[in-house]
Amino acid sequence: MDIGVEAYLLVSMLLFCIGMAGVLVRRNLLIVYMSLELMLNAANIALVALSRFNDNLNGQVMVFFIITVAAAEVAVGLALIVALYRRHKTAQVNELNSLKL
Amino acid sequence: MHDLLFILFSLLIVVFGVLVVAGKNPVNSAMFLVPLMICVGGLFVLLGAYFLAAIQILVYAGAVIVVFLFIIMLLDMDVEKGRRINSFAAVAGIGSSGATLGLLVLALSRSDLGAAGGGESALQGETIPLGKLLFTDYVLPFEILSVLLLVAMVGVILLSKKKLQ
Amino acid sequence: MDLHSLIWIAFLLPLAAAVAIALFTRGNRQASAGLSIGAITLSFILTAAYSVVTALNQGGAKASEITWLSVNGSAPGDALNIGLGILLDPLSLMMMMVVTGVGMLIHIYSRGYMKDDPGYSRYFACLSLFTFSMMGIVLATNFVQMFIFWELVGVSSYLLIGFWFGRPAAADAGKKAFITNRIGDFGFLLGILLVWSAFGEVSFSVIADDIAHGGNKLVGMGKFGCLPLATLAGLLIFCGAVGKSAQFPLHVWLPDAMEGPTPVSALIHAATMVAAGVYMLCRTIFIFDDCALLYIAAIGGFTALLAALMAVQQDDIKRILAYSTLSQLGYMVMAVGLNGHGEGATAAMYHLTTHAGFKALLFLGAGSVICATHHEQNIWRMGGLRDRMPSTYWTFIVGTAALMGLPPFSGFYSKDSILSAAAPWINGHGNVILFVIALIVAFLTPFYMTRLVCVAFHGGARTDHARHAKESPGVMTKPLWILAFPAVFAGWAGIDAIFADHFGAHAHYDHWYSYIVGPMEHAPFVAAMGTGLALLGWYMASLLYKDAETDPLPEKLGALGFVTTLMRRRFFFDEIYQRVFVAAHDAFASVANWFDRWIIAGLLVRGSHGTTELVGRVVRMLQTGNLQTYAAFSILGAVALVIVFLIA
Amino acid sequence: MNNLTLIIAIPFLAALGMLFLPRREKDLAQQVAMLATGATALLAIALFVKFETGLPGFQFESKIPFAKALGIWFHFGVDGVNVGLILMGAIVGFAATCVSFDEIRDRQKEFYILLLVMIGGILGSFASMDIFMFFFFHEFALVPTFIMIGVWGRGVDKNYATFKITLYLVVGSMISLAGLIALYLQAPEPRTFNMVELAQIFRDNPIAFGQQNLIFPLLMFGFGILVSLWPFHTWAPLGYGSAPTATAMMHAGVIKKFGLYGLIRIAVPMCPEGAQNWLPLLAFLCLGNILYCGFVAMKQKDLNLLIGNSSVAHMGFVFLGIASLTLIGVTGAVLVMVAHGLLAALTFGLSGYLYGQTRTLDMDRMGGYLNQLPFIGAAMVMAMMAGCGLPGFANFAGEAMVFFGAWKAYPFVTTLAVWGALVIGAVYMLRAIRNILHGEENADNKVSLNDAADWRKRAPFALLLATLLVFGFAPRLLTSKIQPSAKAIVDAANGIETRLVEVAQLDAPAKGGETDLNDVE
Amino acid sequence: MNAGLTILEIAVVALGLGVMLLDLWTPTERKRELGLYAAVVVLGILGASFVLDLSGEAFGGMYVLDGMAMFFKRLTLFAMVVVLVMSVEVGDQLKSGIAEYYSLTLFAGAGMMFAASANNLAMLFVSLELITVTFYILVSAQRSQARSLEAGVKYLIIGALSSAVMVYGIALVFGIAGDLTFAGLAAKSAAHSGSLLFLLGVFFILLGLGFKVSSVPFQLWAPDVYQGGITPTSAFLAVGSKAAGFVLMLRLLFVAFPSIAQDWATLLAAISGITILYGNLGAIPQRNLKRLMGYSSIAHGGYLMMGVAAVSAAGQSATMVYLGGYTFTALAAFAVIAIVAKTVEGEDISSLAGLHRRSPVLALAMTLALISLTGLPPMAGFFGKFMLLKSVIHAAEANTAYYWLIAAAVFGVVVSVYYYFNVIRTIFFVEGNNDDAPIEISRPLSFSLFACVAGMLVLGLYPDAVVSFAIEAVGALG
Repeated sequence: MDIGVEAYLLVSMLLFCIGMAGVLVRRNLLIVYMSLELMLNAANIALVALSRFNDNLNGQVMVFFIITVAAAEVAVGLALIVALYRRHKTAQVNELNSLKL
Repeated sequence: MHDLLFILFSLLIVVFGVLVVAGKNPVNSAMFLVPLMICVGGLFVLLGAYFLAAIQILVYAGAVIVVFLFIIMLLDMDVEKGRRINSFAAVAGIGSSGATLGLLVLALSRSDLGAAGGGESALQGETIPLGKLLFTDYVLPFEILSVLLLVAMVGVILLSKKKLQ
Repeated sequence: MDLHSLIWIAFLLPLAAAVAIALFTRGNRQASAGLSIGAITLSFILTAAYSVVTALNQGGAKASEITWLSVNGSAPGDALNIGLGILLDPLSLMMMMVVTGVGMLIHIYSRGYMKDDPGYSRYFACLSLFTFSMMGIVLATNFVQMFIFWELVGVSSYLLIGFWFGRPAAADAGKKAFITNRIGDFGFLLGILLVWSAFGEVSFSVIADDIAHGGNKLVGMGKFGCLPLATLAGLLIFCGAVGKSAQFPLHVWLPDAMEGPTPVSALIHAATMVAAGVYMLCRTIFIFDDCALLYIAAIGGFTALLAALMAVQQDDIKRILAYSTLSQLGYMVMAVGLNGHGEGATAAMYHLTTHAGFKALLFLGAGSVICATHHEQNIWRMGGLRDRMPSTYWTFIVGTAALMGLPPFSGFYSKDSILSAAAPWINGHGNVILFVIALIVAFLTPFYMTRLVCVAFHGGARTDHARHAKESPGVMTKPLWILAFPAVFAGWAGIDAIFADHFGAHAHYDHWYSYIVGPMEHAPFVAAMGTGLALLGWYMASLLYKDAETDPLPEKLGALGFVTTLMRRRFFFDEIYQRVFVAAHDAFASVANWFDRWIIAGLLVRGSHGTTELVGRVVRMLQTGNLQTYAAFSILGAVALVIVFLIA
Repeated sequence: MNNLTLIIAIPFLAALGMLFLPRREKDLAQQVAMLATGATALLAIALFVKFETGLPGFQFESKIPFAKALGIWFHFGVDGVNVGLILMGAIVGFAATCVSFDEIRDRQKEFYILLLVMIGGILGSFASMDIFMFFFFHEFALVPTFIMIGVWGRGVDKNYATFKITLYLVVGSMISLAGLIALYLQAPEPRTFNMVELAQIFRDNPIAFGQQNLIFPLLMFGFGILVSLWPFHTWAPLGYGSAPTATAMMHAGVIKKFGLYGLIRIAVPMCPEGAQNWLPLLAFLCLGNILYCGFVAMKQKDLNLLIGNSSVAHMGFVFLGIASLTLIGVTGAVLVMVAHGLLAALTFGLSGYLYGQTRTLDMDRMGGYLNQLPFIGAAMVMAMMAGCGLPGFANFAGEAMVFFGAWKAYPFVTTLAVWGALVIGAVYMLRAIRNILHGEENADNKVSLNDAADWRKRAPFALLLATLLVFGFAPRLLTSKIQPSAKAIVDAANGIETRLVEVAQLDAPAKGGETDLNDVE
Repeated sequence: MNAGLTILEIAVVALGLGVMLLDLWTPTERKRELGLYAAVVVLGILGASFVLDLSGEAFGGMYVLDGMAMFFKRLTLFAMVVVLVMSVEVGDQLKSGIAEYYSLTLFAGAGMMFAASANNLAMLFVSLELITVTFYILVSAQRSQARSLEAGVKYLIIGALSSAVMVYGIALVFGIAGDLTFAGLAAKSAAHSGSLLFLLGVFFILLGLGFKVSSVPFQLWAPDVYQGGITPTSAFLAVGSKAAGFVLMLRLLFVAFPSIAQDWATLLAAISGITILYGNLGAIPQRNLKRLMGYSSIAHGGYLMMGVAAVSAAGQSATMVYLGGYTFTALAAFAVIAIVAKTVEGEDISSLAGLHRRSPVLALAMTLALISLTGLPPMAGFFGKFMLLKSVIHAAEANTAYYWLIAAAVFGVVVSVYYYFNVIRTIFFVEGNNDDAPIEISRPLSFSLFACVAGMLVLGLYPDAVVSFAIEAVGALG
């Protein structure tokens, strides 16, 4: 069995879509946020695999940036969720619907 | 060996991914996230990206998930109230992500990436060239990231400090 | 300064007077009257002077024009040149004399008749405007100019008929007159368009020359339905005359128009406006082919008969005169239709001229009566005025005699020439049926006039107003006396010779006395018939109406009494028109209004507006407020875009 | 700054200056506006007089760049077609300013600013030799219209009317804008919006028929909506009925002529083949205006709705004149445009005056006003008579020319149009006179009215009437100016027809009969 | 390396840091003034951008400073000035730290300026993330208000989702083409334009940018976030974030993937058309001013997409010019909303009732802004729409799909008249039932308003210079 770049991509795609399903389906904001991390990680896997496939390091640099950005996003996002929870006493997506129509 | 490890990591990633998404409460999800991140790191190792593997594990497993757990504990929320999902969201969400997956796989199947990967690559132990690249060609985005991190810091303070002016 | 400048001045003077009154002398009654009367008097004098001088010089037709509109495109036929000008020939000069002469007397008469009216200045301004418009028709050099003044006559008659606009009847009558005229003008304008499209010209002289030298270009242009365009053009132009001269079927406005002040009735319905139709036919006689002329004659004859019948049973003194006018106009139109080699037109113009005089006389006389009886117009509420108003009575009798066609009054001569034109054995274009109709009318006319005179002037006074009637002042009676002269003598002046000359007809004047006895000489049978029937009518009416208190005719006719109802109710034309034409327009209007309000403005406009707004509200439903829904919609949308645009 | 640029600039400058006028000085705003529009009107008269008759080209040209890269310039000039429109617009603008004195007693400053913008805009539009600017300036009127009707308008439907008129105008403008842009894109690079150059380009290299056939209807319907072409007309009576007098005067009188001007100036000469293909439809639709709207007018109880519908009906004559594609018809159409502009302003001004006196325009509640209102009543009679095409007023000359022009191409349409002009028009106009001025006073609604007494109140009406009469008695003052310019337009529009005929003759030489058409070239 | 080219961004970032430092020594009651000083400095930087002769590439082609970049940087700088002044005005609503708000605004602005010069996918990603992450905070900055937080979370999740999608797209593009630089991609994209995976990658990146410009299908967040966020933030989102999205879109499509852009004309036209319809139709029933502006911003995103969809130099320059006009217009509208909302305590359209009496200046500014948003002369919006329409009509000669876009655009304008004029109606026709007290406007804000109105008018009445500049800038794009 020859593991090619397609296999890596397939895994990353699966992870991407699992994460997407989490974002779309789960009601808990924290889990939604974790699912978003899954999606970013899926991209990371793809980038590293393709970086190797393409024989250059630019993809890995990109992954480095993504990890950093993800960290920053997590920090801000979680702070926001905390602030929300403090006011709303909830972190449920479906209860955030005062702005609509 | 490489193949075996790949299959192992991949299976684990998918399984843990599903578990994260399907986790009963945030704590469970966060806990499943840890091995997932490690497995992703494992894949990085398999691909020869040792530096990134280290960062992956350090940042995600070490920092991000810890913060998640922190927050979960802080907020003291464990079980989702009511139904975890509603049926419409489930259908729409799973449907759309399934459709996306379908598209991606279709695209993948149509592409001819060849079988280049897996073999010996010139990129072995690439930490030093990666560092060079980061501080030469990519120094500008790197610096911008520093601003971004600063923004994140400021933002977190702004959003969570107790005292309001 | 050329001599014809005199006519320009005569032409423009009334306009100047109207403008001056409107702008400057509204407050000054005497000045207004003075301006108006002065203008028309001067016009009359200038016209007369010019006529005398040119007659001395034996001048032929003269024209003087300014360009009113001129467009010349590069495509063939894309050219329109319209002048405004004066065309001077015996026809127009005679007509000018009639218009200004009779008009002048009516102006003067109005000073007395209208003296207490608050709208005195306005009255004279309108009168001057009317005179100006009428002169424009008479002097027109081309179809469009004629149409322009045609319209102006229409509007100034509207203003005059509706002069007492506060009275609903008067206001309605003005409106009716104008709109009915407009219907005729509709045909007139179409006729002009048709003629223009054939000849590329609108000038009378150019078209007449064209026809004289190259034949009628309309003949080659095909047919509309079964009517050849040449005939159609003639009939359309005739429509204008039908409207103005109140021929059947557009005759309905004229009796109503009696709501105007009586001098106006005299002016409009005797000398000018209604005569304009006949004048126009004579002016444009070259355009009518035989077929069109036949139609014209038929319409004229029918109108003459119809109106005479209606006149028999009217009670309003002015309406009787109005129907009589209608009837006489029908006569004239019939004569034009029987033109032949100019005999018909000659007869028509001749009758027009004499009729203008004596009909004005009759109207003014009626006005005098009305004035004296405190605006009483019903003849059955008068009576015995003979003794109290001698001047009016005697002049009225003269006018009546002329209208009856009794020799040697002027009416006899002109009517005789019409009868001769209708008699097929004299005029090759004559027509037996029309001749018979003409004879019947010749009998009916004296009948209803005698009825009028008997009831209104003879017998005893039936009301207090009639009992206390006084003779009118001199300013009113003098014009009556003046008008009585032509009523008597106009037949002896050989006026028809002038027209005959113009139309190229043969005039039967061999001796100096043939002016007086001409009719008996060249067509004694016709003359005798006419005279005999006139006498018969007079006799029967005077038998019937002597000392009558109510109209005995319905009883006398017995089983045929319903005929009198028909006559009295004017054969229900107003009602029919009301039901058919007015109602049709009204129905169209209602449908259009409904459609406008409910279909276009409602269904389509409000509908599309509502639909858009509804779609807006539906679109907004996507905005559920749930961020996962947003995310799902976004992803689904993206997938859809990919499937549609990237894969398909 | 030449005479023409001053005409356009003065209203805008006055509006700008008025922004800084103190709010307390209520009447000052009107005086400034009167001064500005008066100066504009005088300059327009001077322009009209100084205009050299008989020359086909543009005079008084001036240009300032707007966006050179796209070939857009502030480019003004007058030729025979628009010189009359500018005169008419300036006079109506002055009259509209005058009549507003009594009516607008609140927020004068804003009102006159908007009015001046409206006037300046439409004059700029007429004077523009640049297609973009032509459109650009026209749109200046849109927002003022909206605000003026909304704030100073009247009637229960005011709100609906404001939106309806605005939306219709935007629909029309957008469609015509699309058409104009499409037209502009047909020219080769470097492109220009200069209408003279474009006309030249399209004469030398006609647009492909397929494109013309697409562009022309865009322009025809776009402009048509702006001119209330049937069946897109319902905004007009409603909007005018609700508008303050000055707005109705400007809009019905002047601004509406934009679309017609555009058809004559741009659509017909630049898309001749498209025009040949589509104008028969326009000729048919114009009956909708003339007959249908005439019928609708007959049914109206409200004077403003009657006038509004009649104004829509009159547009039909212009459409017919344009559709005829003859010099007579087009010249007549321009004449009708000028005449109707003056007339519409006059009638709306008078009805505004009447409304100011009676506070109602319901004709069932009026009657016998002529006694109390000799001047206004007389003016109204004259206006109504002009409205039903009485000779002596400029309308007659124009309409008659339209009939002459259209007769050969569309005899049946013309027949019905003549009926509409002579009979239907007379029916509703006389009905208005009968109900308002004639007859007895309405017993339920006795009012005491004040006639226009001083010169200030009479001047606008007298001015409009005088202009109508001058052009009615001497239409040549206008037609001799219009003719050379219109000739170029008509020839451009018919050029293709000539060519087609020639081709047909080449194809079938046996048919030698109709050689007359060869003279055209 | 030529790092000096980034002087403008460096200055802005330094200013942000400086504000944060100054905050430490500034007494609480005077902290609001910091924003004014910052605005003045930004104005100075804006001025400097005209004085300094900056152009060229830096960081190995990572950063490019051409006419288009400069154009957008100036727009951003101007927007920052107005936003800062606005936030000074509404400062009392920002209880959690006004100085931080200022500096975050500056950082976000810096991100936009970097984005304007991005010439590499990494750079694109990083600068976009700088903007997005900063906006997470800016949107929820008014954290005493529940709706601000709600808006923040919505922006966060949808933004993160779109980032993830975009990142995945970058991964795919990189994987197929093996390059992150736009120049490199340009060379290779034609060869890969048949690869579905590559196309999906490009499409995913486009989706990420679509989120920024609130175009279909990532448009649904906009109304909620505009409504929930504090007014200066909404303004900055509407103007700056959209501008950054469009400059990146232009560069990406026309520098990196020119051949794909050609193929995608119909797709882009569809996105544009649907966005226009969605924004305009959705705006009809709105009563909340800021929500209305949210929908309107979607609609304008659609209009701006028209220029992109035209796939021509004319279209690109039209987008630029339109964006310039939109910047002035939206800023003016939001500034008026900010002031009015402050005095009347409400963001409903009815809060504008009687504005013409309370403040004729605001009424005039708002009316002009609404006219410009509608796209009527003589305002900037008209000229922009004209150029857009022109480019699309030109394109329609080759591709009939554009006719639908034209129809949608025309329909959109008509619909927009309906709801924008409803606001004008409220300003002028409806008498407010609240007091008629005149509204005070601070000098800096009136200056900003004046600048915005002047900008709208200049672009509408004398756009010669801007048009030439835009055409030249687009010409350099290749």
